Amino acid sequence: MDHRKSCYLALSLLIASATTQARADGETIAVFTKNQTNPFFQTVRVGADNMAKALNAKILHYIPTKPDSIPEQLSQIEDVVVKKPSAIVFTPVDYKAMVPGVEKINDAKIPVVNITDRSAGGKFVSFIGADDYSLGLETGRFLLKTLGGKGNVVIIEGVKGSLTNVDRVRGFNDALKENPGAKLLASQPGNYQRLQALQVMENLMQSNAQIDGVLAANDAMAVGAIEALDGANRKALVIGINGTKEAIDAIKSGKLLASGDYNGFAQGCLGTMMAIRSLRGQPVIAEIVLKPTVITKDNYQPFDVSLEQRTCPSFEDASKLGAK
Amino acid sequence: MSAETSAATLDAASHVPLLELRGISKEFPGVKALDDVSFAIHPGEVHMLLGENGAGKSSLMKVLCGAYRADAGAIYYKGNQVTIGSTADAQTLGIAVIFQEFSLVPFLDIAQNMFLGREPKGRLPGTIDRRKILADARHVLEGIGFDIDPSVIVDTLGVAQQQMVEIAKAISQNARILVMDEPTAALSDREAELLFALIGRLKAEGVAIVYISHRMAEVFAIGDRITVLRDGRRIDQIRPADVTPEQLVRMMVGRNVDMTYPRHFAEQPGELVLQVKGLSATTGISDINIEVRRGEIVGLCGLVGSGRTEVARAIFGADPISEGEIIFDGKPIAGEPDVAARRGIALIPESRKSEGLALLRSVGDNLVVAALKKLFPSGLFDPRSAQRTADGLIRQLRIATPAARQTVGLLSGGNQQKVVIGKWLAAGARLFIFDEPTRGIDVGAKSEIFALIDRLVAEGAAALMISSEQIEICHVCDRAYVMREGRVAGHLARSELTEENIVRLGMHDE
Amino acid sequence: MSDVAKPAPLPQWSFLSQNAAQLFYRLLAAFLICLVLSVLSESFLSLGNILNVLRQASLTFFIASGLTLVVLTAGLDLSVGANVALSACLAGTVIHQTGSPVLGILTGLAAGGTVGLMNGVMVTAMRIPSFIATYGMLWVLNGVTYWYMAGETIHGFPAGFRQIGSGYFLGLPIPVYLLLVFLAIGSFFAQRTTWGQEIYAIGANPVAARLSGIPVNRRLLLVYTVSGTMAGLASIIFLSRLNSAEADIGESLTLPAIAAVLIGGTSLFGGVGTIFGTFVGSLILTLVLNGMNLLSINANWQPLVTGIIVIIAVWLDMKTRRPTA
Amino acid sequence: MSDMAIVSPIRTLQRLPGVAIVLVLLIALFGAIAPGFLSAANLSNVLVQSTILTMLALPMTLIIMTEGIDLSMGAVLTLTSLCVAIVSLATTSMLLGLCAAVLVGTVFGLANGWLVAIAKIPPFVATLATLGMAHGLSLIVSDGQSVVGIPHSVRDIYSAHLLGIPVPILMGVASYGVFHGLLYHTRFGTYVFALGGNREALRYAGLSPTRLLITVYAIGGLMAGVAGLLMTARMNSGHPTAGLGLEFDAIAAVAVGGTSFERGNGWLLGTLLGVLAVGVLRNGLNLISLPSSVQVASVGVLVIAAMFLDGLRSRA
Repeated sequence: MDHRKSCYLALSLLIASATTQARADGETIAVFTKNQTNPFFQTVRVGADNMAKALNAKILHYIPTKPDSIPEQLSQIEDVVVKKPSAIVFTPVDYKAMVPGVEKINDAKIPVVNITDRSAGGKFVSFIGADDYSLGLETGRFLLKTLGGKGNVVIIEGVKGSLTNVDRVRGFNDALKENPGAKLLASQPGNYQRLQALQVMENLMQSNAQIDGVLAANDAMAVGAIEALDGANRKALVIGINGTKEAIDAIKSGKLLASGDYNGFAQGCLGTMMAIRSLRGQPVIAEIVLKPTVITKDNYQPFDVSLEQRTCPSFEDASKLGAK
Repeated sequence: MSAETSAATLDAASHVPLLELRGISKEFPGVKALDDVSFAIHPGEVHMLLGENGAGKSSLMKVLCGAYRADAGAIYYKGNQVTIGSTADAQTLGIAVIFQEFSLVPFLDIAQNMFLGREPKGRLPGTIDRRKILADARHVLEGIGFDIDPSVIVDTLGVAQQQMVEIAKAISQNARILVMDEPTAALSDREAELLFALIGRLKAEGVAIVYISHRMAEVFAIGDRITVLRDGRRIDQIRPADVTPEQLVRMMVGRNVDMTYPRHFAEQPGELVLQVKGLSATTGISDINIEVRRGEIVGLCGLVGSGRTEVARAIFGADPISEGEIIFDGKPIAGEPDVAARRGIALIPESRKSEGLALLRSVGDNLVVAALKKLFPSGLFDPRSAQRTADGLIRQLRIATPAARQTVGLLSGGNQQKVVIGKWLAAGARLFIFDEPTRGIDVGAKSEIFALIDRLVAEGAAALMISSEQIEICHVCDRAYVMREGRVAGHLARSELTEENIVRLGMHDE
Repeated sequence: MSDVAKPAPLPQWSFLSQNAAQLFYRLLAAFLICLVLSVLSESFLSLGNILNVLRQASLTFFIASGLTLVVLTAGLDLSVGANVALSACLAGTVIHQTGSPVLGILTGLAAGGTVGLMNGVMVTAMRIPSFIATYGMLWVLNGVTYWYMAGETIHGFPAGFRQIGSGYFLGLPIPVYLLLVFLAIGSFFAQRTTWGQEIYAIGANPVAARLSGIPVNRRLLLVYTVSGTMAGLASIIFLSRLNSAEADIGESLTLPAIAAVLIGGTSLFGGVGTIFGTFVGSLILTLVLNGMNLLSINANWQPLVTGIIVIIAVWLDMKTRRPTA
Repeated sequence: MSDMAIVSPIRTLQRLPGVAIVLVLLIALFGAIAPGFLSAANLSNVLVQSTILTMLALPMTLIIMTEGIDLSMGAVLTLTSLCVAIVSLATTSMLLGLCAAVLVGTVFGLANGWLVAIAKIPPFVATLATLGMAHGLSLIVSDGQSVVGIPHSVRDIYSAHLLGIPVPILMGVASYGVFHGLLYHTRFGTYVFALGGNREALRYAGLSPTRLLITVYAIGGLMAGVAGLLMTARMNSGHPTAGLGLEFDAIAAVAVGGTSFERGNGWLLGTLLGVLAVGVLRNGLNLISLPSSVQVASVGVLVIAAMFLDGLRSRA
């Protein structure tokens, strides 16, 4: 946020910021994320930065200039392999298409930790991620429980074919199966986009007089759906996934019922931690799948702090967070 | 050679017409472009084709070169009936056409242009034998006395050079029949002389030439036979010796036309309107000093490329000036064309279609475009009022259009030119700069345009007129400046205004 | 060339640069789509849904109407989407910082207009083809927005501000009023002002326009600035409607806006087209998406269907175009 | 300017500045400040990364020379890339996959050509529409999913070396060679200049501009097909959005390389330099680890700067 404030004062700092890279004497960790636009990946990056600071390492961020561009992330991998960072923390823009990239990293013998989306191939020091299926299932269950196990529900899907979307929607559907009293009216894609979700919701409200619950595959779409409901003066319970700041605010004000915590901050922290630990010859945890937490009006307080103020979990915490 | 003997050789040759069109008709929706036209072409003869715009010359040419198919009639080649269904057929028969609008590709070199579609094959399939194409091109260029490297990109050539390339291209096809559409339109007199010499050589080799022209002088200088077309019909076929220019014009127009363009010369020139002092520009003109007074038509002549158009553009603000001063109505003027237009200067550009009109818009739209500020000072546009203004101009200028909403591109050249002049009338211009106002306009329309210019200056406007046709300058102008190589080479008062003087001052090697 | 003066059918209207037949076909197309949808889906014809369609069309229309002016001058503005994103983020920040929606709105409009002006400068003073200049601008804007937002979302605005995008007045959504107002202003500007006429003249033949005393460069600057400002306006509607902004909101807006202009019958060669046509184009595009939602058609078909509609619309244009010389 | 008799080599030199100066400056800059930039491995990276774009930008140059444009190329590349994946998955044959991709690409190219040359729809609109269709088909055939598990013969193309040189570089060089020969040494190339420069001239020469124009667009589709193979090899999978937007990169490279949108004034080598300039810029910025947002903006600045330089020179 302070980044933005400074900008509000002087837009011309653009070039200056280019030269203010944090310097550290320790290892160089290259962190790959999918895009610069989705708030979730910002939480990942801040987590990684925090952990690196604590462990005295240096972070370099690699983000495709076109959001989620496969060829660009592949090019970035090729460029980074030349640069030979000490280790890599890697979120594939596509879990299948990036496999050749991971293999390139493996060939260069650079240790790599996989976070967020589980890559379909390649060798990793560790995997840190959340369980999209359980997130979908748990948030879905929470919504249906609040509805009393019945009512009309719609699903707003993310980008078709993306790993997160497939699992989250599967979770939603399984939660619906457990509650035969609830009826699924429609399942339409909003491509993880706010505006599209809003328009999809507006259109769905036209063909469905009564909608009681909305299961959105991410927070931006959930908030878009809420705006659509507000615009039409209709009420429905809405849940999202990711636990972004925006979602926390909406939960606080009672607009959003709940959000599944995807915990990008912890993913960034732990990914970086595992990378550095492996470089330093310390034991690492091969796989951490963060347990799903449903953030609701009752438990949002710990999440309602700015990213910079959050602290990374310790290694001991990490083993408790969901080691298998 | 006496008139009788030349007629005798003509008659002897005419026993074997190389190509003969008989009873050709061609109809377009609503218009009969060609109506029962017969036309014979003999080897070693220059056959002049005359007619106003719209008389059917271009259609006839297109039938000849295979671009159009006649609806009725037959074509005979050396006495045998043939069909010319495509340009390829025409080429096989040895027919080559030099179009008025160039058929050159700007970013290919001269050799590639000359042999477009007929490139010598290289070793690999589809490739071009570069060495051979250059040698062939050089050979042809030498043959017509054009000294230039065939690997020069055409885009870098001037108009006259492009015309020569166009001719070389036609010659390179070993044409037995060469069709030329106003080939001298873009050439200076000296370049035209070279062309005529070339035509003489081709004639001697037995090439038949069909020559379309608007210039009377050429008809009598090089023509062996004249065919006059009017409204798609053949009016007459005649030898130059048997006819006077006035008679020819009457045949073309169908009525008597005064070719002397009478002027009402003012007794006393009015006050100074335009004063150009020491004007130079990066476009190649330097130290230009010109004055124009109310009630005058001042000629600006010289060879093509001597800087006439550049002077006009600099005065109008279309090109930036590097030195000097332009004083209009007593006050200096500088800036873009919008400044000049607001002050009351009008430019009627040389290239009507590309610079004067928005061809796809209506006559009305084009007529009011320069006058929007004057007609609607509040900035609010009123279509009905614009329509009234347009209708008024159409009546006043006798623009032949069914309505103001007709697309302007569909009008004839003369009427298009009237629209360009009309838009400046609407804008209330007081100095009119005409750049080749009669280019591509037929005889009848020419005198109308000149009458219009005369009326303008009689009513108190001033005019600066560029023309390559010295005869027009001599007839129409009060006095003239002659340009040479970007400078004013001399000034001719009314009494000195003769073609000889213009040529003398304008020649490079005086 | 001009040997044969072909008498051609006269265009219906001369001072409106698009003839009635073309407009008729376009409205007919919109009507047919409505007819088919109302048969297929009973909820289509409900008042709520019609307002819904209009409100959704408004966002596309705001961007596309400014773009129409650019296209009328034979230019193109590929940066409109990125411009919306940056303007929305700046406006959002200002509202957060100052609490004043008015300042925020002014910031959004000014930011959009400034970007448009810069596009205009590149096209006129630097003589870069508009297609390339605005493509470069698209990257620059994205870069600035990404850096400025740093992956954050700006959200939560005062209720008064939110009325602009989601409020109602006399039973109609406020964006629909704005749509009608800007449709009227835009049409008036294009058809009934001398500037509008000059823009048509520039598009039809820029050289002739300049030599007719029209200050071409100044008009082009105006056109690009207006296009940018309309993007700024769209950003305000967006912000107010979604109650939030992030860096990637512009990505999905540019191509639909261009499609709406083209479906609306504006020619990329300049000089032909109307703001009203663009409105109908936005409507057709929105109707199709709305219909696909109502009928629960797989969204994978959406680009395919949009492509087909563009082709049909332009093909119809070719069939009904005024004869050329 | 106009009175100088300029022969082609001098002409080429005169045109070098814009994009070539930018490229030389970029190489000098990154050579000085980016460690490892000038290493063989890195330069090879830049070239390999530029091949797919080169293969699109070369035919795009020809298309733009005909006063046309092909917006569908990125989407068609995506579709052909999926074709390679799907067909080679089904048949385990890389060659059949390539054939399918080339076939599909060429069909789209022909469709573009047909729409432009015969239906006379403006190229921008026609190819915008086929963009939608190709994108839609990509989503439909893949159902939005990546296609994986394709035979190794496909991916080996991307990683293989011949005479110590990566195969993609060889393919890029070969493509340039073929296009250079095609444009400057064949009849067809001559006619491409004429398509943009003076279509009437072709007609008078008894050639069919329609057929030539369709051929030019078909070549664009064909190259998208070949590039589709490389794309699939690179990802070892097919993905329904992988190549979207690449057409704009290709168009920018062509424009930056000095090809004009009017009158058939094209320069093939400039296109190659344009592609490399963008490639070098991205690679160099990755090496010196500037923030990604700066990278985004600098692509725009590069495009604008190169065009501005060109504009300055054409006015001088």
